[in-house]
Amino acid sequence: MKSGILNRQYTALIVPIGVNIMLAVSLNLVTGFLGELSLGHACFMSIGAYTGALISTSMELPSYAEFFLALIAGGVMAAVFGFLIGVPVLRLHGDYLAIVTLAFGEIVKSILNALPFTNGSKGLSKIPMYSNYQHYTLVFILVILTIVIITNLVKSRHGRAICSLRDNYIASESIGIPVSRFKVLAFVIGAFFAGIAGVVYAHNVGIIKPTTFDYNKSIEILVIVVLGGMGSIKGSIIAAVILTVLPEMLRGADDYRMLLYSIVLIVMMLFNNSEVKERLLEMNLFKRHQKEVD
Amino acid sequence: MAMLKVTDLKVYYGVIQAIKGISFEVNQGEVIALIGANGAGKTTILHTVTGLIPPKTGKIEFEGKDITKLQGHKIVSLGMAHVPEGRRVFASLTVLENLKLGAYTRKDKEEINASLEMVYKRFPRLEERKSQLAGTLSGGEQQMLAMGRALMSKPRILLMDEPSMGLSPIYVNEIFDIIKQVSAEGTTVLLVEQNAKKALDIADRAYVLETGNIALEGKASDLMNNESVKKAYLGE
Amino acid sequence: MLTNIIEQLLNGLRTGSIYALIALGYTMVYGIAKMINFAHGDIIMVGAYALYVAIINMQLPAIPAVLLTCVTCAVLGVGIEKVAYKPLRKAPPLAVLITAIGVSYFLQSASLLIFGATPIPFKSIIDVPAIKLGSVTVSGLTLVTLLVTTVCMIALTLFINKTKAGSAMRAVSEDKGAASLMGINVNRTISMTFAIGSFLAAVAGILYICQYQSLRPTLGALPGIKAFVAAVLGGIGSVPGAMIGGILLGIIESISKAYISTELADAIVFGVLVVVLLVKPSGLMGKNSTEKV
Amino acid sequence: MALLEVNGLGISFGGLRAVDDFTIRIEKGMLYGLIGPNGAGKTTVFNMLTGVYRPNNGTIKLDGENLVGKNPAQICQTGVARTFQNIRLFKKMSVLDNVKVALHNETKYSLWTSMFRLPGYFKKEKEMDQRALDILAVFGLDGQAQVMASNLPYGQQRKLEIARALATNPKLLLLDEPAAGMNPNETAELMETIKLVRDKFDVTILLIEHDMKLVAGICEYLTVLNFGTELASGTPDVVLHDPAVVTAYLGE
Amino acid sequence: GSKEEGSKPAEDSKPAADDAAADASDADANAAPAAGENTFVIGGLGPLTGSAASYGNSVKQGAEIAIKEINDAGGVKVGDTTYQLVLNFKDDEASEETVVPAYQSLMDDGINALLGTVTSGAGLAITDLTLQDGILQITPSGSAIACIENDNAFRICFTDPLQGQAMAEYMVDKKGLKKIAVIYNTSDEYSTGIKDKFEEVVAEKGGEIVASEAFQKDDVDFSAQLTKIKSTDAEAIFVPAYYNDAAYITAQANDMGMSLPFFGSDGWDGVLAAVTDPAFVEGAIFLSPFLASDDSAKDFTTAYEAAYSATPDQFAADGYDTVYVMKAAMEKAGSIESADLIAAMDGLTVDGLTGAMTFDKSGEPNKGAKFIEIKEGQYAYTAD
Ligand SMILES: Nc1ncnc2c1ncn2[C@@H]1O[C@H](COP(=O)(O)OP(=O)(O)OP(=O)(O)O)[C@@H](O)[C@H]1O
Ligand SMILES: Nc1ncnc2c1ncn2[C@@H]1O[C@H](COP(=O)(O)OP(=O)(O)OP(=O)(O)O)[C@@H](O)[C@H]1O
Ligand SMILES: [Mg+2]
Ligand SMILES: [Mg+2]
Repeated sequence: MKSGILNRQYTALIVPIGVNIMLAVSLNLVTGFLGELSLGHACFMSIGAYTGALISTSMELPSYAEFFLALIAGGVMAAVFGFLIGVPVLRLHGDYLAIVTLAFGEIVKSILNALPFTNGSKGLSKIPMYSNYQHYTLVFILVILTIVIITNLVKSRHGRAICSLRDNYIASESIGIPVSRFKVLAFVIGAFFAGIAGVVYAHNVGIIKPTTFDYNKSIEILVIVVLGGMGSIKGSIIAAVILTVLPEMLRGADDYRMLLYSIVLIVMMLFNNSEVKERLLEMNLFKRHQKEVD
Repeated sequence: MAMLKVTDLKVYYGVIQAIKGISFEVNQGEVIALIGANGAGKTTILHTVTGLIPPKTGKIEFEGKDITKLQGHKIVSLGMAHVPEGRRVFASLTVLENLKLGAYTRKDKEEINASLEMVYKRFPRLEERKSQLAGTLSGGEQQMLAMGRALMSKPRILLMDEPSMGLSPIYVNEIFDIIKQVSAEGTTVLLVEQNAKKALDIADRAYVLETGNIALEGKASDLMNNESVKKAYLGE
Repeated sequence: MLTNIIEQLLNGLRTGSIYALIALGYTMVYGIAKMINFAHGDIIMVGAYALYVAIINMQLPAIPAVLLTCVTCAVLGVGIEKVAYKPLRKAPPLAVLITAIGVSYFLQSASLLIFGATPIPFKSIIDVPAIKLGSVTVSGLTLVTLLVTTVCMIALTLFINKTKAGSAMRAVSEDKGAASLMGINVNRTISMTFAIGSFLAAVAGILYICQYQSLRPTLGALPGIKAFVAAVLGGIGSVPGAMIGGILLGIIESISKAYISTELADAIVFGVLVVVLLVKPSGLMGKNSTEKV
Repeated sequence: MALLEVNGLGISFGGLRAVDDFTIRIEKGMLYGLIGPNGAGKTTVFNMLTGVYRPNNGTIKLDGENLVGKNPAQICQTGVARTFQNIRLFKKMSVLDNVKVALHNETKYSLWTSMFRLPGYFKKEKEMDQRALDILAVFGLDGQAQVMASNLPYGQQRKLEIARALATNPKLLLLDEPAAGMNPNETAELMETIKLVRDKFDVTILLIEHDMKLVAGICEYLTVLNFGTELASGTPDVVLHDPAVVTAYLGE
Repeated sequence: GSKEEGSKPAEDSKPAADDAAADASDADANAAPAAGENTFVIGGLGPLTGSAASYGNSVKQGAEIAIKEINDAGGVKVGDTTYQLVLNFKDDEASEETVVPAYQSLMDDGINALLGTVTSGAGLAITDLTLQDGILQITPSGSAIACIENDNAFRICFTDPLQGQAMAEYMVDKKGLKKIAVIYNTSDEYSTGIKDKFEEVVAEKGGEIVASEAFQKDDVDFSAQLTKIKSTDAEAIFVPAYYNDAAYITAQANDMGMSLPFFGSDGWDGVLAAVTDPAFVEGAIFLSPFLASDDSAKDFTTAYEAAYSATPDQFAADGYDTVYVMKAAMEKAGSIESADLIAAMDGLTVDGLTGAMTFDKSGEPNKGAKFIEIKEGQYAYTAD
């Protein structure tokens, strides 16, 4: 509790920031690198969260073993769902695919609401707090792992194949890239890390409900990815931090909080794509920018 | 007075300078050829003239009017047509709809129909395919459509970016005949061509572009006999 | 039993015709400006409040109030486009999507500040008697909504396909640069798209609150998403598709609530959507992509 | 046995018979030209050969292996690579990466190696870099390796597309109007490059082209397509003087 | 100024209070009120934005009325000190995620007791935190059982199952209804909580649930569910939901010409203001401990209407009562230390707007259920 520089309000944000980074980086793989708009990322998160929570609430293992198991199971289960969603992915793209991801998210939400062991709309509560701010080292490690693995992947032969699909899938096919396999792969890996993020989320908040993971949550993650820049992992990280902290910074504004938040969001998007920013980049940051593009 | 006058034009893509201070003129009734290697900046010049890219500095005048800062659609409605590089037909519209859009700035229904007949006569393939979606035309058919679409506006000046690209030899000849005809009917022509020989054949004057600068200019017949032009662009 | 089925179909038709109306405006902006306008649902909400202000606060008679509402929304739509979307013309489409989400939040929180969170009841301004067909009654409002939706659909189809302005819109949607080479004023065309789209949203907003008779700042969110789904189901950019998609969505929803499970109705509706798209990847009325290799 | 054997190939779009009863045999190592008027169906033939379109009838055999029914990626792995009439590069990727993607099936390492940078990663990546640079060098593009593909001028983009196709190590290379948009000098240079490619990479080449200088200059055998059917075929000096070809295609 | 022993915030429970006061002073002038001399800060948590915003706002406004009343009357006298009450209310968006930093920022600001949360879900996410901080927590309207499981937590409203039980008993025993249809919100734990118990008790009593129809958050069209019920032989419809849902349901039932009697849960309070025609809800009966038009609530209603130009609903009354319960606890404890306040809650009796309630260790407010019937467009307590 004696957290030094940070007060309690901001200490409470450490884990949510980590969760959002994991979510944004994993969604970036699908949206930024594969180039497919996904409106169902929260669905994978919910699969992970529920799987993890069911494990840690029903088992009697030492806490670290239990949490480790929850993480793996949550990630794997989400990846399995990523694979299932991958099937329509083979036939669809663009906005049609986006709507299917949204549909899957809503279907999973409805089913979680109806299954007997997920406790309906009351959700699961009393989930042990294995990943709250007192265990931020653990969360930190998971976040770093996510970032490193996805960054590595993107800069490999598999990652290049994924990026090529974004740029021109007809050309990708023509040079022998098994298009379907890589589309599914991106979804599966993205889902896996979203699942892990879900497990961390569940064990930080202690209660999960189906409504937490509706399309608004997916859109929140998407906002982070796009604001940070599609295909920029560094951008996702920075945007995750900004967008998690911002609402809390606006607390003082009371009634005007959401209004200000929306204005800041619009202004940031406009600035991000404006000539002013281009000028700034041209002036001194040009070299670095160029690297990012490559 | 020159019909189209470009003075000290400089154009940038981000930090890359594509056009490095170019001046040229096109007079009423002339056919002007613009030739140069890949990436010399020919397309960029045409795009700047019709307002698709804003210039950094310089002045563009059309019939005495400063059009440098004018929006693209206003420039076009002054009587300029542009056959863009890469054809850029409206893929999900039919051939006929594409042609009608070419006449967007015109109001006279009768005359539009007359123009349509004229285009069909020049490119019978377009009439055969008038209800096919433009995106499914073959490359050469699309090129004809782009050309026909530009003619539909009855321009006073016609800017063409590699109109012969992707056309079969028979149609290449056809296209140059059409350019000659159009010119004979009083339309001024600014022609960008890789096929420098054919272009110089029909042009009155020409400019040779090298990496954003004008390297040579003069009467087409003179340039045709210029040794360096022969070597660099005519493949002799 | 048969009466029951017919009644449930009519229920579906009622919600469906509202989805359809919203989807028309959605598909309009979506097909032409090539952006998912997440704020469309919130323009419906603004329309609903505008009507409320016109009728209750300004005491206007119904027709001027409706006109005022439509004009307000059209102006708002154009304004939003100018301020929030136009600067992003060259940005990737997803950037505009996010700005649209920002605009949606903005409109919701602004109306929360102005009108408060408590739902405001509002009495329908449309009073058309119900029609009795044998043992079933069709409410007057459903008929009006269907009629309005059909008229809008036909008008919009004719406008887009048969008029010069319509083909200019389609040209702009494909290639703004080439469109400007035709002498088309790209900015004005896009403004017009938003004006029409928002006008349709206003109409939808009016019928929506006449139907459901209650106002709150978040009222546009769910219909907005449903309309998006309907537009995709029908085929992006296809006007008749939007109408069919909307009505179908309403009917599937009501049938699955009635005969399968109210609890899983959403899952079923979305399941049907997924299946339809798997069978017909470009929606019911969507054109297959015209990209030629 | 010929490398490519196509028999009775045909396809329709709606009511339009775009290609009808198309038959061709290409021997290994040949430089073969496919010419014909606009809209004759040349690109469509390429699309059928590479699995983009599925023919309504006919057979395609590469080295005796059937290609009909395979998807484009499988066909590429069987040994057919192509370029496109309207250039299709990975625009947001660097020139080097454009070629490295195409090495996907040539130099392999596992997904785990990718994610965790296991030792094999650096070695294989280095190999790929080297191979890609070698190919780029043939086209004089090695100096531009780090440039984003969309920033290349048109002519170089065409070359990059050929380089990318070659990186898949094809037996048969299909080029759709490689000289379009090039001036005579550039075309002459391209002709040299194509010949060089054929010899150096040991591929068979089938190309579509409207530039008769190129066609006459490098093609060893020609087939002329008109309205989807074969009009003539033979060596260039015969075909290009065939009166039917002259009226339908060459003019004058 | 000197601080008296008893008035010092509990050292262990609010270690950050002093730092927070310092923090607050270098923030801008309008920053949240801090714990300080002779003020007792009540932290509030509830949704002020989003689709549940109306509940949070009602609670906040009700609490503000109470605080103004108390302060105007001189404040709360604890021992020798008189405290002015201050409300520091933060938006939790009814989200389990947002509520945590919101709560922590309250603790940064420094609070003496917590009024909240308004919704159950968010409340569950902070129960352990408030327990660790050892602070008195009273939720005005968090009705899930688990909200007050910890020793430091109490509530003003009924629990969900209790309501379900009370309504089942009322409908079956008092009204003699045997065949009942239910419409509930499947995505809301309040609604499902009541419905589960209700159906259980009805069955025990020999009644029959002839239809149990779900709807989702933000749904506005209930015609499919109603049509389904129409084709059963239901004698009444029970709708455990909030008043805005009830308004849609009753209006649409009316449209369809249905005349079955409606019964509701306490969320129905406010339904009259939400329908366009009171006839839609005529005869409906719901459980509510609060009635704005009742004589007992007259002063409150007048003050509330003057301040917010709206009729107070049950949430507002809950908020109001929460403040008075806190006041009573302070006075009884004779101290404002959290531990003392919590201890004082046991056995505390307060006669509030929502009825006379007595607290015990469990945290539940033992109070009688009252039923309201809508008659001639007015709410009225039922005779029984
Ligand atoms: N959108 C762009 N972004 C960055 N650089 C560009 C862009 N378009 C063109 N360039 C660069 O500007 C220069 C001039 O290009 P331009 O297209 O005008 O040449 P061109 O003479 O028309 O060549 P070509 O014969 O290939 O059509 C080239 O170096 C090109 O790489
Ligand atoms: N997907 C399609 N739908 C409809 N028609 C098509 C389609 N693809 C091609 N066509 C038509 O088939 C014919 C052959 O087209 P193709 O592209 O093969 O011609 P091409 O010989 O390559 O011509 P060019 O030299 O002009 O590129 C054309 O008339 C074209 O309009
Ligand atoms: Mg060019
Ligand atoms: Mg072709």
